[in-house]
Amino acid sequence: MDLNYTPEQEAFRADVRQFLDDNLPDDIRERVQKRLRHSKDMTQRWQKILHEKGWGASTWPEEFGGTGWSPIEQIIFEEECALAGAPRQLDFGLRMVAPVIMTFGNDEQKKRFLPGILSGEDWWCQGYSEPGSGSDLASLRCSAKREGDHYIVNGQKTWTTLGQHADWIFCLVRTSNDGKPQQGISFLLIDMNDPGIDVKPIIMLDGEHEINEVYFDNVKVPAENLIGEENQGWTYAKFLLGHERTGLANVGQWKALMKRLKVVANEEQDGQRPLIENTRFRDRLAQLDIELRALELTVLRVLTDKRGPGPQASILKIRGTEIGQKLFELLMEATGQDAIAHIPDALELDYSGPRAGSIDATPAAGDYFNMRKLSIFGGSNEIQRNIIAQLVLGL
Amino acid sequence: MDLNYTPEQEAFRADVRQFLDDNLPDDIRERVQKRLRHSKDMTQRWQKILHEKGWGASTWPEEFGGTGWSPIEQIIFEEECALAGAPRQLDFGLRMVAPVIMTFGNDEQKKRFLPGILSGEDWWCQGYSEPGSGSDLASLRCSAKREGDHYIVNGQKTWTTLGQHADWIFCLVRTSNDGKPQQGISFLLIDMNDPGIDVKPIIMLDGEHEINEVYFDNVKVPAENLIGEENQGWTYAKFLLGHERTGLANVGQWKALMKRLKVVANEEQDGQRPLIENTRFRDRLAQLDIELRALELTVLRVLTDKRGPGPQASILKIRGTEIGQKLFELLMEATGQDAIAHIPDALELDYSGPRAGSIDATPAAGDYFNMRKLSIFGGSNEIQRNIIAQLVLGL
Amino acid sequence: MNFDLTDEQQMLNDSLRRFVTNEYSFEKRSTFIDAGKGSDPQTWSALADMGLLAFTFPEAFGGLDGNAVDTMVVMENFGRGLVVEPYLATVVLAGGLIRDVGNDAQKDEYLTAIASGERKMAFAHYEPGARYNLGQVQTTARKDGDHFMVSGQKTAVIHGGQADQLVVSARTSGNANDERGLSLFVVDASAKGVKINDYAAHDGYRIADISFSNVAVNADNLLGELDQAFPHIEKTIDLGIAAVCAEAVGAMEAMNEATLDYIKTRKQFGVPIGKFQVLQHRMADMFIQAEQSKSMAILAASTADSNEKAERRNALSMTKTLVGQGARYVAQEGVQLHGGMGVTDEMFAAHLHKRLTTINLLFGDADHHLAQVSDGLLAASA
Amino acid sequence: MNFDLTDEQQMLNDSLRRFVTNEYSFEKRSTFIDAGKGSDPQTWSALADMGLLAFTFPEAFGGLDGNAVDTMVVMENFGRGLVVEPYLATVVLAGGLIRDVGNDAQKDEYLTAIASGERKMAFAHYEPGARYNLGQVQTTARKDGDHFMVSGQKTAVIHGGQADQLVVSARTSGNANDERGLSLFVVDASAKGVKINDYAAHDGYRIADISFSNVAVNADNLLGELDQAFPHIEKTIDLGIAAVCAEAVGAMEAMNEATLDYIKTRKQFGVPIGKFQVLQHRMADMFIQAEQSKSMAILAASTADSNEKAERRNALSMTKTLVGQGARYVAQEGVQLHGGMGVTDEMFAAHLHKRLTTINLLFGDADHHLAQVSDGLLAASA
Repeated sequence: MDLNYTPEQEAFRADVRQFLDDNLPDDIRERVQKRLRHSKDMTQRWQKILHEKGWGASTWPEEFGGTGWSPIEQIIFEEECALAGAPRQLDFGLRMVAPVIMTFGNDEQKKRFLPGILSGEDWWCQGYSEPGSGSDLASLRCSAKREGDHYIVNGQKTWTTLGQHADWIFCLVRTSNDGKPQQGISFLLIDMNDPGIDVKPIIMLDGEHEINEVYFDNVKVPAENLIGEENQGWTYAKFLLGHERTGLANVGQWKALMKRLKVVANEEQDGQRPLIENTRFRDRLAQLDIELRALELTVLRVLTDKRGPGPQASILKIRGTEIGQKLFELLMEATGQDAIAHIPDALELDYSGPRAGSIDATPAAGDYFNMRKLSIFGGSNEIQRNIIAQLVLGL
Repeated sequence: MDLNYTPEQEAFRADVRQFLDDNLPDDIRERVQKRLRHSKDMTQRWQKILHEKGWGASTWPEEFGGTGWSPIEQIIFEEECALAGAPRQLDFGLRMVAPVIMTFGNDEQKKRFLPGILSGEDWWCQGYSEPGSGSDLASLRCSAKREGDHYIVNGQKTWTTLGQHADWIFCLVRTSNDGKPQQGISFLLIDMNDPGIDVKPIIMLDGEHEINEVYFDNVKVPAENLIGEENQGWTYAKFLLGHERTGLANVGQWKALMKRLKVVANEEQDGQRPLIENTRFRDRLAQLDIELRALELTVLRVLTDKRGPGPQASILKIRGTEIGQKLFELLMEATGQDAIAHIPDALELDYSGPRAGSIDATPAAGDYFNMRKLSIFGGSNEIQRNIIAQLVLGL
Repeated sequence: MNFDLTDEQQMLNDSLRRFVTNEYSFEKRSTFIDAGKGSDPQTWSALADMGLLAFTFPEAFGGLDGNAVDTMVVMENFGRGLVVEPYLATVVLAGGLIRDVGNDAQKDEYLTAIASGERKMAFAHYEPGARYNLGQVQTTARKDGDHFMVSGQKTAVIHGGQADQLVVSARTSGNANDERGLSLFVVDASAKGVKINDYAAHDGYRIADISFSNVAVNADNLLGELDQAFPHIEKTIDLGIAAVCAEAVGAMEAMNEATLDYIKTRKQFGVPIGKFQVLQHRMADMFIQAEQSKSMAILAASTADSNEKAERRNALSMTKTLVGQGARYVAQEGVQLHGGMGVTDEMFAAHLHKRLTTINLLFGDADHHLAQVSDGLLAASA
Repeated sequence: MNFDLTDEQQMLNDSLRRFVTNEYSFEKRSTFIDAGKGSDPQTWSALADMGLLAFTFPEAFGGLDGNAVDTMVVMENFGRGLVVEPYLATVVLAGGLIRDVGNDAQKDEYLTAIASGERKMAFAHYEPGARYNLGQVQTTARKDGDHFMVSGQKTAVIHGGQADQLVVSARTSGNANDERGLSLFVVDASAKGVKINDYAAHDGYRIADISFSNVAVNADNLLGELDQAFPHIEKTIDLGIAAVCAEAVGAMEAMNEATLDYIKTRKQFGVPIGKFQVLQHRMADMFIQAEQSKSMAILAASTADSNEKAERRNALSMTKTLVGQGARYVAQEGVQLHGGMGVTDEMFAAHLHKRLTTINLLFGDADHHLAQVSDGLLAASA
């Protein structure tokens, strides 16, 4: 048992840090650190830079162009990226559809889709949820009927995060109504430029456009875009959900945010003293610091466990989202009444108009509101607790 | 809307306080205020004193020898009693079986049973729960078979609080197995001196003997001890549960305990300063003080509501028990490591041996452990939340 | 001891409930907000017509001598419908100050105009870096002949951008954190040297930062006695606390109704999600929080008019703590139980969430007021 | 970075798991406790035979140079079985101090005797009114020829009544709360002037208040350097914290297993109560709490031997906070989910509850340690 990183791991961390120092563009860093509005461009530019270094996919094996890093190296990389102010890479391609393609796709599909994900040229989004089928995913109805060498897709997807930018969508579609609802589902990749696809924005409670509804009206999808076997999509989806949960602990990002929060607590004034001298605020900061440390160690324990992350990963999703939400809550409360003003324009880098309070107040309430999604999306925390109860505890 | 007590109510409060000053025996007061072991004798002596004053039953109508007080007067009385260090009167007779007898019993039963309850001569206990039927009360199996002018009772009751002192037990018994489980239940009064009754102690986690198992082996009970109609006992039991919940808010006792806790926080030392100067401890005290104030006002709102306390009374049970448990938790944490020692003899008034820490430390941990029962007995808080969800919210 | 509304209050409550239900739909409210004016002329004049803007003013100036319980009735209904009119700013805060410390000439000028709906006002008190500390005022008013020259920065001025006049607190003597030495002035929003940054707020209100740069204010516009404003500021903030706590109770009840409705109809796994026991208990806890908050909002309203400072401030801090915590719980769980729908701007629940969240940040958050109660315990034990 | 036990630790773990399961049943434990001796001779000598009492001592004195991770393995198993032997007092606290600051003669005398099971010791440090403040020592040791005369009061001495010798902290210079000026002495429990009030503890342990009235202690019994004891006291308490946190993790896991077992078998309304979603989520949260606590107990064990004081104390305070909170949650919910059975002394869950509760009170409760972490943040920001 040794909770220190090895000298090799420390050297790796130094390399990553150096690379970030040298290559992370200032404007991107500034946007991230000031928690401004993200853009498609910044995500793609950064992915390109990483790709050129050979670090485009920290979680992929080398054979597909990934780094082949160990879980600990992946964590170090993520943490350093977050601390440096790098934008989060796009999960939908790199961590969601890609593992499915690698595991269940055919060689042709691997060759066709993985390079675009790695380079960031292809923007992916997820077509899982439908109106009326949220947590109860298997009840989905969006249909794909085989006609010759195509599927004809009709129906609607919703909660499609960043779908407005997407080139591709990976969808769960119903290819059969026989048997249990889970049995007739297939996993289909669809070109967002196909005729018959319509994307409509859903405005989040922070006023931002981040999620979408996607409508399919007789969309013709080549059968070669089917992953694995028809009607086996549920298996691939469950595989993917496992991958998603581990990532949702988000420790690197929360550590970066905690670091910023400590700075904010020193900068915000509470009358005659800095806020950090307010015992009540500081105690909540300390409590969260402790919980974050416990989460970090639990992530490391799970990732280095030779048995691999099982349904225990649900713990990480639950604690990761709870801690994230509390961090944003404290950031908001730290900036106090200044957080109340809503100045959408001030979320752009070139904004030079008036703002209420400090730069940290500008995104504070909006972020807090937005982050309520953490405990809802990606399998709500209620569903995660069901999973623990049923799969871990056998209840 | 006026949150002040009327001059008449204030005068009433002064009367009660004066009476307590003059009549509450010192030894009893001392036992209560030091949170020592209660005895049957002290409860009965105090009931006798109240009875002589005509205050034996603050919640009863005058026609049965009660005070006929308004809900507010009852609350004032309870609060003053608690603050003065009077022992809690025995609910099982006064507040549980008596309302059932008054409402559903016949004249003969009223004449026979109510006076003994009022004077405190008859000690009552409750025979509801059975092993295997806790929250699911209707599944009870203890049977009463009619044979001539008697019932023959066989079975077992459990969680019988203070049953070791009891002269009488009011029981839910099964008189029929037809229809729904609720339909074959009757409400029977049984003399604890009857042959065939065996009382066995259950030791609580604080090491004290407070609850019991009661076994019935062919116990012959006169049919005239049946309350109301055979097989209608469930109706009477539900009526009674409503009565029980309102009392469980316990605001008077919690206010007395809060008052003591503030004294303790001033007396216990935290190194160079009194504990009350410890911000973290004091904040928890303040939080609880606020919650208790909210509970008190909610009780007053419910009791003065012309529509009467409905299933909303479950709120009072939930918050009352939660706040009580937190009070005992803070009392324990206030005395710190001193609370760890377990000195059963020191719970008697004449104890003069060594004790760990202050007099407040002696009962602190035992009380905390014992009070875990609050959220379990009398319809667990889970059941109370079910009641709110179903009866109040219609879920 | 009774918790009943008077017949007049019951009538007020009923007519407001009708008004909010019939005249202030979620859709209408959105158009009012999108207009960006901080007040809808029709709504505001309807409120004036109902006598609402005068209710708490003295009879001599067109009012009904109403008290904080009346304000509670109003604000609870506003909370249910998330009414974003500048009632709190104009009537409760600025109007309350003029009522409490203004001279007859001032009352005659301002209260009458407020009552008729002609004039809107706001209270500019908090300053950058002061956080929730009421005595932390660095804005100065320097006497210059028959004028005061006001200079300084004010922040988080509720509906400051929509006010015709501002009541401004300024230091006329003493140091930055002294309670003594504060005075109040009525300042024209259009006066030279007044600069207003008017922002939309996340909750649909408007909020402003305002700077004063050598603004000349006529000595007649001094409100109350020189240097003696602090206790009145405290009391006004307490009236504001009682008002927003009542508003929070209305919004919590509305959130509970919306959520209950949602989980009764929304199906997952073939049953309404309200059949899941975990959601039932969560809903029960939301209900408990709202009931407890309501009890405390009544305490606040019943105490806010009192001049017994220690008792009043303690009751108000107790209330703001519990309501702040309850509002947070109900706001968070209400959205959570709405699932994905809860985080979209098209749902009423999302807007209730935002208003409940910002109420916690107004006039001191739950932590701030818990500390007040806690430190009060220490003072009481000394 | 790895979380694996060494092969030796795994063996230790396995044999202890077997021992606790096979030789330390709940019924046996009850008879040991009822005997009132604070230690069962057979159990104690079995532990000695397993080499457990020497594990963390230097090789030169019969030990295996074990570290706090070894102690973690031991205590976690003790926690699972609620072993009430004086291991913490004798080996971790008193033994640890002698190992860390004793001279060779002292080590030879005491460590060897502890290792063989012949001798039990305890650490008498906390004083009445000191609460959890480690520097608050008023017991004095006055030099008198080749003796020190020790006078004062010690409280909450774990297994103080069963110790042959006590390690006693006493002030040899400075004022009551000074960190400098503390020294450690080995004092015979049977020495003249030592008065021990030995109590049963709610958790099955024994705990004592001890007074020293002019107790003559030979200067040879000074442990470590005069006046320099404070950092060693801190470190010993940290080792104690790491030990009881590991014990708490074992007890939490045992509570979770017992509760899971109970709710899977206990039926209400015709189904196992474990089918109720509310209890399922509660059980999931208990599981999460135990897992988080385990992570922190590992951090504590990995840090407790360090001499980098600030980092070590911070890690230990973080751990004690989180484990204290987790223990409270699991203890309370474990009993609650057992329903009426949970509050009876016949259930193992009730005893797990009591031990988990008292662990929070040992060496500083969650509030105390949260304050340490919090004040550390302030220091770091200065």
